[in-house]
Amino acid sequence: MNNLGLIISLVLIAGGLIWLLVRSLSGREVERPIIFIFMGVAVSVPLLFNITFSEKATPIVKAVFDKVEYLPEGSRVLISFDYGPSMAPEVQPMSDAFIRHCLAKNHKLFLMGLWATGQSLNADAVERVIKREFPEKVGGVDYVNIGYKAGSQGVLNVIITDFRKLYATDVDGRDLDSLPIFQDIKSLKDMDLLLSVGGGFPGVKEWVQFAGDPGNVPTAGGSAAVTTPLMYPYYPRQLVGLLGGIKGAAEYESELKKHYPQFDKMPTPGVAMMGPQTLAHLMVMAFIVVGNIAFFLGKKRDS
Amino acid sequence: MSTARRTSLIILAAVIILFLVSWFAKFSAVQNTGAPFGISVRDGFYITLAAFCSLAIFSFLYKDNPYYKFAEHLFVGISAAYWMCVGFWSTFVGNFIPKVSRTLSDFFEVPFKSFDIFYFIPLILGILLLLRLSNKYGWLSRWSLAFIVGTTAGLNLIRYLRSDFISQVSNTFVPLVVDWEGIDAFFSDFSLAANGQFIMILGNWVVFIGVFCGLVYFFFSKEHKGFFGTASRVGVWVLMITFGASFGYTVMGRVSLLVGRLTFLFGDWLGLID
Amino acid sequence: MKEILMVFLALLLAGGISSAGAQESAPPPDTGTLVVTPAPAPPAPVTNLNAKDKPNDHGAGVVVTWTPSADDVVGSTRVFGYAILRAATPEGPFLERGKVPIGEGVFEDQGSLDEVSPDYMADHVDYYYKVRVISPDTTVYADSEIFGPVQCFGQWFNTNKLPVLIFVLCFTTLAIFFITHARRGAELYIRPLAGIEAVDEAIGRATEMGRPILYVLGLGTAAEIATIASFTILGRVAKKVAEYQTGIIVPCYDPIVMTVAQETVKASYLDAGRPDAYNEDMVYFVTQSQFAYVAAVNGTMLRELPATNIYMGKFFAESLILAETGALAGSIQIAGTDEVAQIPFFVVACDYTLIGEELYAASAYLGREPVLLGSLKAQDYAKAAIMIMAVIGFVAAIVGWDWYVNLFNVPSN
Amino acid sequence: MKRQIPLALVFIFGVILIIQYFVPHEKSEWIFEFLMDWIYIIGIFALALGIWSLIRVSWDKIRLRRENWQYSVVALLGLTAMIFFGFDYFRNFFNAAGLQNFMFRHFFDYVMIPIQSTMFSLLAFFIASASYRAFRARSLLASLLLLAALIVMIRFNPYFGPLTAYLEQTASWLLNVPNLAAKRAIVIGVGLGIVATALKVILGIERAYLGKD
Repeated sequence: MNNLGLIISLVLIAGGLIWLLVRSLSGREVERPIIFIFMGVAVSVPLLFNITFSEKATPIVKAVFDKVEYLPEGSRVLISFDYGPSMAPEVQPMSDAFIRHCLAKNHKLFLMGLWATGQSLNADAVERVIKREFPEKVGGVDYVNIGYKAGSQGVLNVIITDFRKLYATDVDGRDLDSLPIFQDIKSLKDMDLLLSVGGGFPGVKEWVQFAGDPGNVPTAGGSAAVTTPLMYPYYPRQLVGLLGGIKGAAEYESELKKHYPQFDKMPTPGVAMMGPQTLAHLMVMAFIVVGNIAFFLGKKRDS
Repeated sequence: MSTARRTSLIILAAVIILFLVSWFAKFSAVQNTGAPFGISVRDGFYITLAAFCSLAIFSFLYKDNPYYKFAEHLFVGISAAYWMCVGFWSTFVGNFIPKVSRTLSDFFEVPFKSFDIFYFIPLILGILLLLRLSNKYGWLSRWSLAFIVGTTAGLNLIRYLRSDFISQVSNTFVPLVVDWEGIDAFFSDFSLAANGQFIMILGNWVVFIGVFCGLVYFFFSKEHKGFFGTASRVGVWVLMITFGASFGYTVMGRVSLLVGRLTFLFGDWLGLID
Repeated sequence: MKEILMVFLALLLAGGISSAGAQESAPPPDTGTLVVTPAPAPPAPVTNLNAKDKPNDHGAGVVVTWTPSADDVVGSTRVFGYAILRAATPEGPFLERGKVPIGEGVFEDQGSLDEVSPDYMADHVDYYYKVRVISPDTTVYADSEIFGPVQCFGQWFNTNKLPVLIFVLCFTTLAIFFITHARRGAELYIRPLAGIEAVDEAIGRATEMGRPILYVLGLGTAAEIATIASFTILGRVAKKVAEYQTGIIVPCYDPIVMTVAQETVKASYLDAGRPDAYNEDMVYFVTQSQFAYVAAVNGTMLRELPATNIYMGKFFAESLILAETGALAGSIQIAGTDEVAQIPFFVVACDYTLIGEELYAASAYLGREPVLLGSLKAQDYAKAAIMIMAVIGFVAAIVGWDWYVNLFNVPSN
Repeated sequence: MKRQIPLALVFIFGVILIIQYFVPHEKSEWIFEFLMDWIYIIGIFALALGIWSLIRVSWDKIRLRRENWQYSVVALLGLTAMIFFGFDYFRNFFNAAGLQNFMFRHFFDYVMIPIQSTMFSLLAFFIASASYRAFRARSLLASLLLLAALIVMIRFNPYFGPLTAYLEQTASWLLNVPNLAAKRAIVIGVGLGIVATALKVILGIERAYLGKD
């Protein structure tokens, strides 16, 4: 499907280019409806036929992937859901991808959240992703959801020394001490990787400042496109890597598919959202290039 | 009957048939979900209506045509009335009535607050505005205009002075040298990464020079010659680079809008994607 | 500020949840081995508690400050935050007014002036405060000594806004000086603006082609300054149009803008000595809905095929739709807006664009009245002053003259 | 009289609003809220005036059988229907009142919203045609415009391999640094222009908006 998408898009673009060039060279301006048709096709074809592009992971995204990938099996990874429903379309693909990757690597997964408005989102992820796609994984053994606690960075400040000071049970009301996954866990320092998926405050930045740095635990994450530039300064010293916006999510999803054939059928909302974007951008760029070639050739002819 | 007229009639017939087909198809689709008959008929109609309105607007891309004109005029009429109603209910009934009359408050079923004589002033000013329609007393409407213009001019004067002027000036106060750790450190971090020292310092300089030259470009009482000419030219370059970058950046958002619309057409209406 | 508020809210929520949950989450009966730990020692209380009226406000505000608990250090889990309590008498009862996270030593007790509000806080009445250090365990806390009495009241001048006042006065003086200067007949040079020079030419072109001019005032209200500047330009354009006996179409988005535009155009026709040629339908209202307005103007462009489209005022996302449709209709397009985000689209799609401040300059430039030009001169001087201040600002940022930087930090309301 | 009183009103209310900004006292807030409320209430009357203009222009078109007059009938029908349902307070025809009226909401959801978002989405097409038409390297300035746009857009191209990272960084630098500088210069200029114009309005120097008599 991916190759097909590639071929179709290339044919489209090449066809578009040639058509536009021929018209321009014969001295005629391209009529607007033709440009509109190309644009319409560029956006609707990926939508209709689910054409996607394999996103090449940028180093900052690849760094996160590699970190999760090369942790020894059974490592402890904590994912914090620091976003609300309004940001979910943009960052939820990231948390979903993180969960899939960690469980596929047989890491132990700890889920929590710092946003009051996002309380149900990690429970939803458990239902939607873990229980459906990884039925063999056992709650309390392979993964645990300890849910939301109020207090923002105050929460981090406490659990960096002791989880049990704030969390007595997981979201299902089971005593932490009764859960095998929490057997040797005292604090955040016992984690091997902290992943924060967030869209504002508190988010990735707070995880770096109040958990990753003081606890000396590798920290990475993903954030909404608006806030991503504010996180760059922490990379690479304090942040292992970062997924920025839907493009970051798409890159991670592509990388995941590349390494794990079992995810061939997994939904990739990030990649799907990038399909029309990529093609439309290529289209616009092609127009600009063709327009300029025609312009310079025309100038040559005139002179 | 001229050919053009016949063609347009054929198109009209086709559109109507397609509409009916879509209505029926949508109606069956909705009914399959177990909805009662009346609801299915209604929802099928509404989804089809929404889809045809969207298509009518898209048809403008080809050229101006009767369907676009229809949608355009319908939209104008409906939206003008919409804002009229919203204004009436939320401002007039919601904000004005509770402060002037208990009887009217009861009538409109809004909680009466307390009688406030000052709220008769906007009422009078509003009526003065309506006097525009009279040739003789039209000039009185300027009083209301003067009130609105004066109030907002005062408001804007302060608001822009503070937020667009003073705050922006203060934001420009960034050190041109950031955490200077010696020349070696400076060059060792020679990367375009946002946190590199070189790039931080370069960035601050570019901002400073950009703002400076940009402001020079906006000098009106000075001829753009010599130093002023050079600076204002640099200013225009920075402006153009920015405009280009902003333009390029916006493509993403606009494409998302189109994706949203096409998702409605392909998914909600035609059911081609989920 | 917003972040602090969010933390505050989160803490309020936490307060609600934890206090509610305190009773419920007593040891679950079915878990057998419950280790009963002795209650931990309470954390050290806060010191140096102080409270005073919040300055520069409308009243009903008290600022409480303290030195954080000795146990409030990085890595310690004994302190979870601080709760601020208030009472009307030193004896109590003390009610919680809010919580702040660890490391903080300030709390603004913001009440309401509304007498019916549960949060009502009377001015000129004594209040007493204490701060409670809370630990993760809700039953373990430490109270400070009581501070009071303290009263709150509203002020008549906000000293934080003094710099703004100074700027207002300076600028007003400068503007009045140059205006009177110009009135006395001093010659003021104003650099040419391509967009404005093009206006006359465009009107001539419209006359030759026998097609009307479309003037769009944008989406601003009549009070928006960009719209006011646009009225001045409209007045000038309409006068030319009247002289050349071309047509003008002014579709309006805002009803008040329509009213004013009618006045303006009418006055211009009067000025040009052709009041009979003025027709009320030249300036009309479309609808106050952004895209319905655009749809209608788009239609007008393709049906009337104006020779020139002039867009002056406030524009939003519709800028490119208008400008591209206008280009399709083959019209010359002149645009001007102060809406920064839309300037790129006008620059790309229009023949001439007035960028930002040029729109305001244009209204003065077209009028050619000395008083209007005088203020342009004042604007230029103000810009020069900014440049100098910015240069000093750089020095200040390096040398660390915080007072200078603070001069420009003005509260947001 | 016809001009002096309005000019005096502009001056008085302008100055009141300026002074109001510096006074934090409760009384000053009270004045502010009042004035803002008034503006909205007057706005309703203005809207009535606008609707009147719309009806008159449409009616003239229909009466004189001008070109496209049929569509003015559509506009008037839409207007009448929407006003009818929007003011159907007495629940004579449908259960809910005013803005909650069933038909009112459905007109909004199934006619206004689709047309509105479709109009908005036309931008995707226009942004393409504008790039084709306008982004030509005619001059140095045009080339800068073009180049910056291309660099920012190229991030979405997945086929640039190792170059992608650098393009991405350049793009985000362009958006963060020169963009900031230019926007700031424009905003400072605009701020000054607004302050100067507002001042001229308050002082009664700029008065084109009042018309002439």
